[in-house]
Amino acid sequence: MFTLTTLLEIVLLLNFFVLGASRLRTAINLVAVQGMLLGAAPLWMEHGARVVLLSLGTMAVKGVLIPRLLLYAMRDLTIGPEFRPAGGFIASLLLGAAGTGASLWFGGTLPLADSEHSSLIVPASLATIFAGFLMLITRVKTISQSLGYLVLENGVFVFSLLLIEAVPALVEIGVLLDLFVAVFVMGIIIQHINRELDPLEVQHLSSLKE
Amino acid sequence: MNLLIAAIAMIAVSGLPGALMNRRRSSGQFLAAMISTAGSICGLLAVGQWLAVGGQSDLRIAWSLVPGADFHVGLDGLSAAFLLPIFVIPALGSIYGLGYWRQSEHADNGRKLRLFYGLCAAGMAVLVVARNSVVFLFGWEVMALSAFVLVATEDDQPSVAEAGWVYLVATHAATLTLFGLFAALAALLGAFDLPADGGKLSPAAANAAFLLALVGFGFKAGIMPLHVWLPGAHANAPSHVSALMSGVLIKMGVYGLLRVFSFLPDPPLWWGGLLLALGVVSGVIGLAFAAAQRDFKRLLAYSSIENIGIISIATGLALLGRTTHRADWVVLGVGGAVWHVWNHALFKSLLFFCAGSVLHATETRDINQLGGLAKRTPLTAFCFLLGAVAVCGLPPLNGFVSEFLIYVGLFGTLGIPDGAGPSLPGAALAAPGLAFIGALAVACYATAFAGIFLGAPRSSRVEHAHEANWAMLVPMLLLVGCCVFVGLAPGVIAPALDPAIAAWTSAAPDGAALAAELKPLTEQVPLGWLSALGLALVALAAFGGAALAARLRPRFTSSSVTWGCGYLAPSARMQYTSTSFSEILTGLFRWALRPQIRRPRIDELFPHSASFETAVPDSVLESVVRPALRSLGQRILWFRVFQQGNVRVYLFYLFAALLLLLIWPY
Amino acid sequence: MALYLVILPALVGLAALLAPSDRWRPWLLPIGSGLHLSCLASLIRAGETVSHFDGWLVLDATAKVFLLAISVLHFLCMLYAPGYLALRRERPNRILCACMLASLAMMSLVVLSRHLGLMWVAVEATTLVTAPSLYFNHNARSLEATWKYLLICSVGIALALLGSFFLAYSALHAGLKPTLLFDDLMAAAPDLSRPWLHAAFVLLVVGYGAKMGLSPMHAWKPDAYGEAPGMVGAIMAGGVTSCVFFAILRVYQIAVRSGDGEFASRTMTFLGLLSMLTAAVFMVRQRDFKRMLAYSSVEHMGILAFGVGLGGAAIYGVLLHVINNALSKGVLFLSAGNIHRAYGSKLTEHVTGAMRGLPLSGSLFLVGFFAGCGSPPFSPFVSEFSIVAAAFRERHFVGAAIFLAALMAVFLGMGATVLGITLGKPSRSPQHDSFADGVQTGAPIVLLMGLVLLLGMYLPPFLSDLLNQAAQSLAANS
Amino acid sequence: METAIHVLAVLGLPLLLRGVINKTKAAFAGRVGPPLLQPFYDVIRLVQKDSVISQTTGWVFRAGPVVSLATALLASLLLPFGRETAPVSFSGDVLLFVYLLALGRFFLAIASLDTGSAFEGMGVTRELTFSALAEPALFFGFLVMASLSRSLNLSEMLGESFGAQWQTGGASLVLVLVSWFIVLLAENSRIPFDDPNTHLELTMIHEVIVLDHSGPALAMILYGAAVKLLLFCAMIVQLLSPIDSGYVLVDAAVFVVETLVLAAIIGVIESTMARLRMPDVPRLLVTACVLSAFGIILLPR
Repeated sequence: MFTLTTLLEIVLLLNFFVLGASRLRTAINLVAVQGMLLGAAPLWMEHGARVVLLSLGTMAVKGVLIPRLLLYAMRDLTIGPEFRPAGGFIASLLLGAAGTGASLWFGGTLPLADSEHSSLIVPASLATIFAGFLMLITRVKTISQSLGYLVLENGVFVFSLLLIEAVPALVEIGVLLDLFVAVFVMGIIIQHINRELDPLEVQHLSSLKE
Repeated sequence: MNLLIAAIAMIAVSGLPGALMNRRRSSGQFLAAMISTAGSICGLLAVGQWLAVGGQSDLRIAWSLVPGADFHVGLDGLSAAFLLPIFVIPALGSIYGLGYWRQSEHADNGRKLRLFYGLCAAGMAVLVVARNSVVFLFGWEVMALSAFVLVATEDDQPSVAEAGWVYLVATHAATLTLFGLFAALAALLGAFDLPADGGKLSPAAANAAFLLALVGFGFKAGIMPLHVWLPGAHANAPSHVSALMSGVLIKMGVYGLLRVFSFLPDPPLWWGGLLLALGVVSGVIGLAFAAAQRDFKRLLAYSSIENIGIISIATGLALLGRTTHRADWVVLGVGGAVWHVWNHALFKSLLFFCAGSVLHATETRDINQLGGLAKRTPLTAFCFLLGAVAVCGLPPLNGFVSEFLIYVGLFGTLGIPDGAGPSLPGAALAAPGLAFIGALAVACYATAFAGIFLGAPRSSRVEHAHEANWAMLVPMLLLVGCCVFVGLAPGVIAPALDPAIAAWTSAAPDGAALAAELKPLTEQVPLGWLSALGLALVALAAFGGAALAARLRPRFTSSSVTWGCGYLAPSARMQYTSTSFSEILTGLFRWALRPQIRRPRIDELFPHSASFETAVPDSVLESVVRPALRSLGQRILWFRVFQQGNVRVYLFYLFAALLLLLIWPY
Repeated sequence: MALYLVILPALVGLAALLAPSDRWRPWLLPIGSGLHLSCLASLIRAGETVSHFDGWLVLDATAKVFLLAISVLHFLCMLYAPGYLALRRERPNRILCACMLASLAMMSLVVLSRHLGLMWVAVEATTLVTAPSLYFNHNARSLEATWKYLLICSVGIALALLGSFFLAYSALHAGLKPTLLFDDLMAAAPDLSRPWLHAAFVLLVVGYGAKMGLSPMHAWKPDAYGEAPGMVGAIMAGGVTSCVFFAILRVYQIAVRSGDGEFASRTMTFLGLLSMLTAAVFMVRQRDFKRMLAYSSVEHMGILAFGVGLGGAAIYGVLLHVINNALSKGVLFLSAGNIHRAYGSKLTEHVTGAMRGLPLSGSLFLVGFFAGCGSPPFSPFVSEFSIVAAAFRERHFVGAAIFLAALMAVFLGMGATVLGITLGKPSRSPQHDSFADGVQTGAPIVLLMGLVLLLGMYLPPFLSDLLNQAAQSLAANS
Repeated sequence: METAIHVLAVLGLPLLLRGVINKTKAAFAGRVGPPLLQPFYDVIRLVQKDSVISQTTGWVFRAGPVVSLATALLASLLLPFGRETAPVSFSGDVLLFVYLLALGRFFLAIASLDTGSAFEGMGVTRELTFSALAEPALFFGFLVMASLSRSLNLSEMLGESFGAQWQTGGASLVLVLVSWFIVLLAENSRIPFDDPNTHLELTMIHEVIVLDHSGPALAMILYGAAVKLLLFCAMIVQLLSPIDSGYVLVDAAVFVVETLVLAAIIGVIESTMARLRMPDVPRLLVTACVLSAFGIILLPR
């Protein structure tokens, strides 16, 4: 049976795929899938029109709008879509694995409120956040960094499943809206960077320094 | 009190009307001088009235700024004593400025200078009457920052900007130390009062407060080795600003020292001992530096350090008096310190005015380019000579009187008069130090005076020199008059010191007993004899002078060139310069002065023309502070590897901070 | 009524977005901001605590203090804006104007909201609306700066979201109804689950700390402030940071109330002192004076954090310092902007003699520097001195000593740069001679400076009442 | 009576001391030497002479001799001669005594520098530096005296009740004596510090200072310098003399004899020693300081 735990396991696996994806487009699509899955997750937690709406909204934003936006932003990328993280894919994957392990262990040690839901929520959230951080820290390209940010946000979203009832819809909508606008603004900036900066500079983006 | 506050307000705004006027018009400067003088007269009247009538004089207004600190000002003996120079020197300086810093000649900075000249003086007055530390800090910083603007008046010259910067760093270090001091005192005592009730301080806290005060106020006063800012600032500021700074501003450090020491409980012996030692070091090394300077304003500045050393000796004596419960040492120590503050204000301002006059006439500060000015600027030369005699502490002028007090106190530590109480012979060792200071001062000032005013002109700058105008001469002559008057009639002045001594003593937590034993200053030192002998000296010299003049009438004299020991073509360039005058002294103090000497190597039979150069920069600044800061700065630059522009690294910091804080408590 | 504080600027911002003319659009800025200020003024005059939506939006004394600082600074910056934008005709200003007003709305929302979730939404919104205004200059450097700002702050704020959730979960874990309402959390604080709360505090402090610019999360600051126009820098350094600090203050209160106070206080003092030292280190031989101002902002955030960590008597000083920091940063950034405009460079090697070349802005920059360094009679003195005094009172001697040493080091680093710029012979490149001090670009700075000076010598009764109320409520709550 | 004797001593003794020194030196050199009263003749002759004055000089040049003489004379009133109180005596007069001499030195220095001659500059520099170094030695000695006599009054420090102090502080007094004797030689420009008879201006100290003075001005300087010599001699004599007869005239006579003997001793030293190299002078003066500083350490407590 497809439980929340299964879903979260898939989300965890997707983290590794994203970390290992060498093509930017693939990575974006993988994050989109992750977003879709997470969008569906609240349906396991609670029932009612509010949750359905929230779920739909999340799916739309995380699974459709944002990936489309990013794909649009990389549309006129001049250099090839392949990218190499700092330290290489293997190291990044190994670190991701280590981080996931640590998260699983750490999440296990945290005192949890007795919940009828999956016990994987907290570890999955931490692991996804770690994967997001890993992408942010190791990926060179602006787009993959914003992907890292998305993964990070996904991790936070996983945790929010525990609090579905506590967080009012208004706030959820606000969070989603903010996320969307954030990525939208990032997309615009990325586009400008690609258009105005010379590709070599884009690699570093570190002319402002001491 | 109202009159006093009105006076301070008038001085504060004295430059304002002029600042709003057209920069080409000169009426602003007259207005400034008039308001400032009127304010000062009001202030003097107020202080004089208080000294004559006495009484409680306090003003306390609720002030919600810093919780627990009202706006509280008031007068006591110590405040009154320090107000006097504040009401004399700035007013004279603003009059002097009419001639020295004409608006028509300094259109771009004259207005600014006058605005901050008044503010600086008012800041000093406020800090002196402040009765809590917050008001004190206000006055203090207004003074310090205004003085920065004044020092940096001609900031388009690199040396001026540099001097301003060094000053600023030193003054801010002082201010922050005082922040620490007053904040700690307020925290420990529960109130911002000044003088505070120090009885509650533990010995450790009192020691800490003593050291903080010594550093904080020592920076401003210029006690070695905290004097680093002083020579540059005094030399590069316009001369009436130098007069204000040297004459009054650095004394605010002295005021702070006296004020804070007054209420610290149970001074241990080492406080007084440390002050004596610092005083002797400042005096001797300060004068060694002074003697080695070519720049006469730097020379005067180093001599200010020397005088601060003398004042510090007196302060140490007063503290020793409190430690050992010897009321007579307290009287002589505080009395000597405050009186020397007055005297230094008079003669050092006079000397800086004279220096300004020379600078105005010749446009150089280099003694080696001067000489023979006495013929062209006789009045300035006369004023400088009297100022020099006074600053050397020679009778019959005022400098001698205050040093006399300090000497009597220092000799007193041997147990004189007999049976008056415990003795402390170690402290008396400062007396030979003071004597050495005096003798060095004679050497330094005799050669400086001669280098500037006597002999033959060493450069063409002197040829075109002109005597100062009356706006400059009047303040100078007034100050000469004050120096002579104080020197010849010290008994008239001395009673004004008694309230200061009483205020200092009774502020101590255990001061009541000691205060009861205080005797008036006039009973402790034979000031009558000093004036009698001073007058006798004047009379004797006048008589001798008249006799000699009679024998030197043109009928009996013939004139010739100076005897050149047979050399027939002497030129003015062959005269001894200030560098040569100081050569022996510089050599003796080489270990402290670290002179920079560039001498040519001469190894041929017929050497080509060569040049020889020496300079004595401030060794503490140039050999210690600057290199230390530079190397620290260089080392700190290493930290820039943390900010190399890579956003991924920055994100890693975020992650690291997170992890660190999460695991910190475990 | 308090809602207008959010709605009015937002509406005027919308109008600015729709307004067709680059020429008169900037005049909407002072209007929107002025409406905000007058609205706030009437609310303060009314004196009561205003509450909306079941306590979601509350205007209490603390909020009034923060809003006052933000609003006054914003209004004076907006007064400056038309003059500045008139000089920048080459750039379309539609986005900038809309964003400036939107940021005011969002800042007000942060301060008003008592729901940590809503607060988070508003904080992120301030990031998003300020990002385009950073990018006003549309060049490679400003692009890079905006990117860094956006990324670091977004990540930080994402962490803060996690922290907020942790906070809610801590209530759930303790068997209470999960909530993000501040008042509920405060009421339940002693019962909240400690480990979760602890983690929540760290996440929130690091996350919001990134936005506020506490070291070591401050790295975006020099880049962003260095490339932003002066008035944007002023609003960010004085306004946005203040409102984020407000958010941290809320979280800190909960942590203290819950009994985790010692750790929270140590964290704050540590981060505060670290920020001050970091600022000092990076100010040494700083060639770029706008970056230097950014580090100065890091320093002042450090002062605030340190003061909060001390607690007790320092809170008054902290609240006052929020106002003082806002005003003095306004002076510094606006005058630095003028100097930058006049000389066409923000590097010390190209800019000297600003006091002569640009008398008003140069002098204000210098005086602003003195004010920022805590010299009396300028207002930051009062707050900084109160904080030092409180440090001694709390027997935090080492902290106080480091605090003073850091102030000295900052003075050394900053002073060398500031004096290098302001003193000396003017070095103006001829092509930029078109800029001169004028009423529009000068008067707002003079007003700001006047306020700094005034507050340094006299605290109006209404303000001191407000500060005391706020300090009391914070102290009572913690 | 005492005052009259004092004044007479000030008027008569100084030049006589010079005469004695010169006579002693002549005796050592196997010459007859000038008459004992030759210094008197010199001064009288000079007073009668016309002056030659350098064109570069001004009023300072003329003021120097006057002030230096006036200060020396005034200072002489403060010092006790013999066992009597000095004509002017008050607590702290010791300070005035030293500072009056310093004032004289100051004015003589600037008067000399007024000529603008490099030689005179050289001499003044040396004189002022060496005096500065001698000053602490003098003061350390005064500290010892003040401590022994519990007084700041020269007449009590060096006067009346002096014999007893040799018993309490003899060790200190010996050191002070040596130190002051060195100071005497230095302050009065005697060998080994300065050679009054040298003919090379480059090596002179005092003589080069007065190089351009002539006529009555030079007479004043000569006389003033002689008074100064008397003062320093008197200090040492007062320190040393054990005799206190109680009769004014006897004491005065003893004092005169003692000073003349001291002058003769100076003459002997001048005849038997060579002058020091200039760089060695400060070393000797610092030694004098250290000696008298040790005097303080050895004081009975």
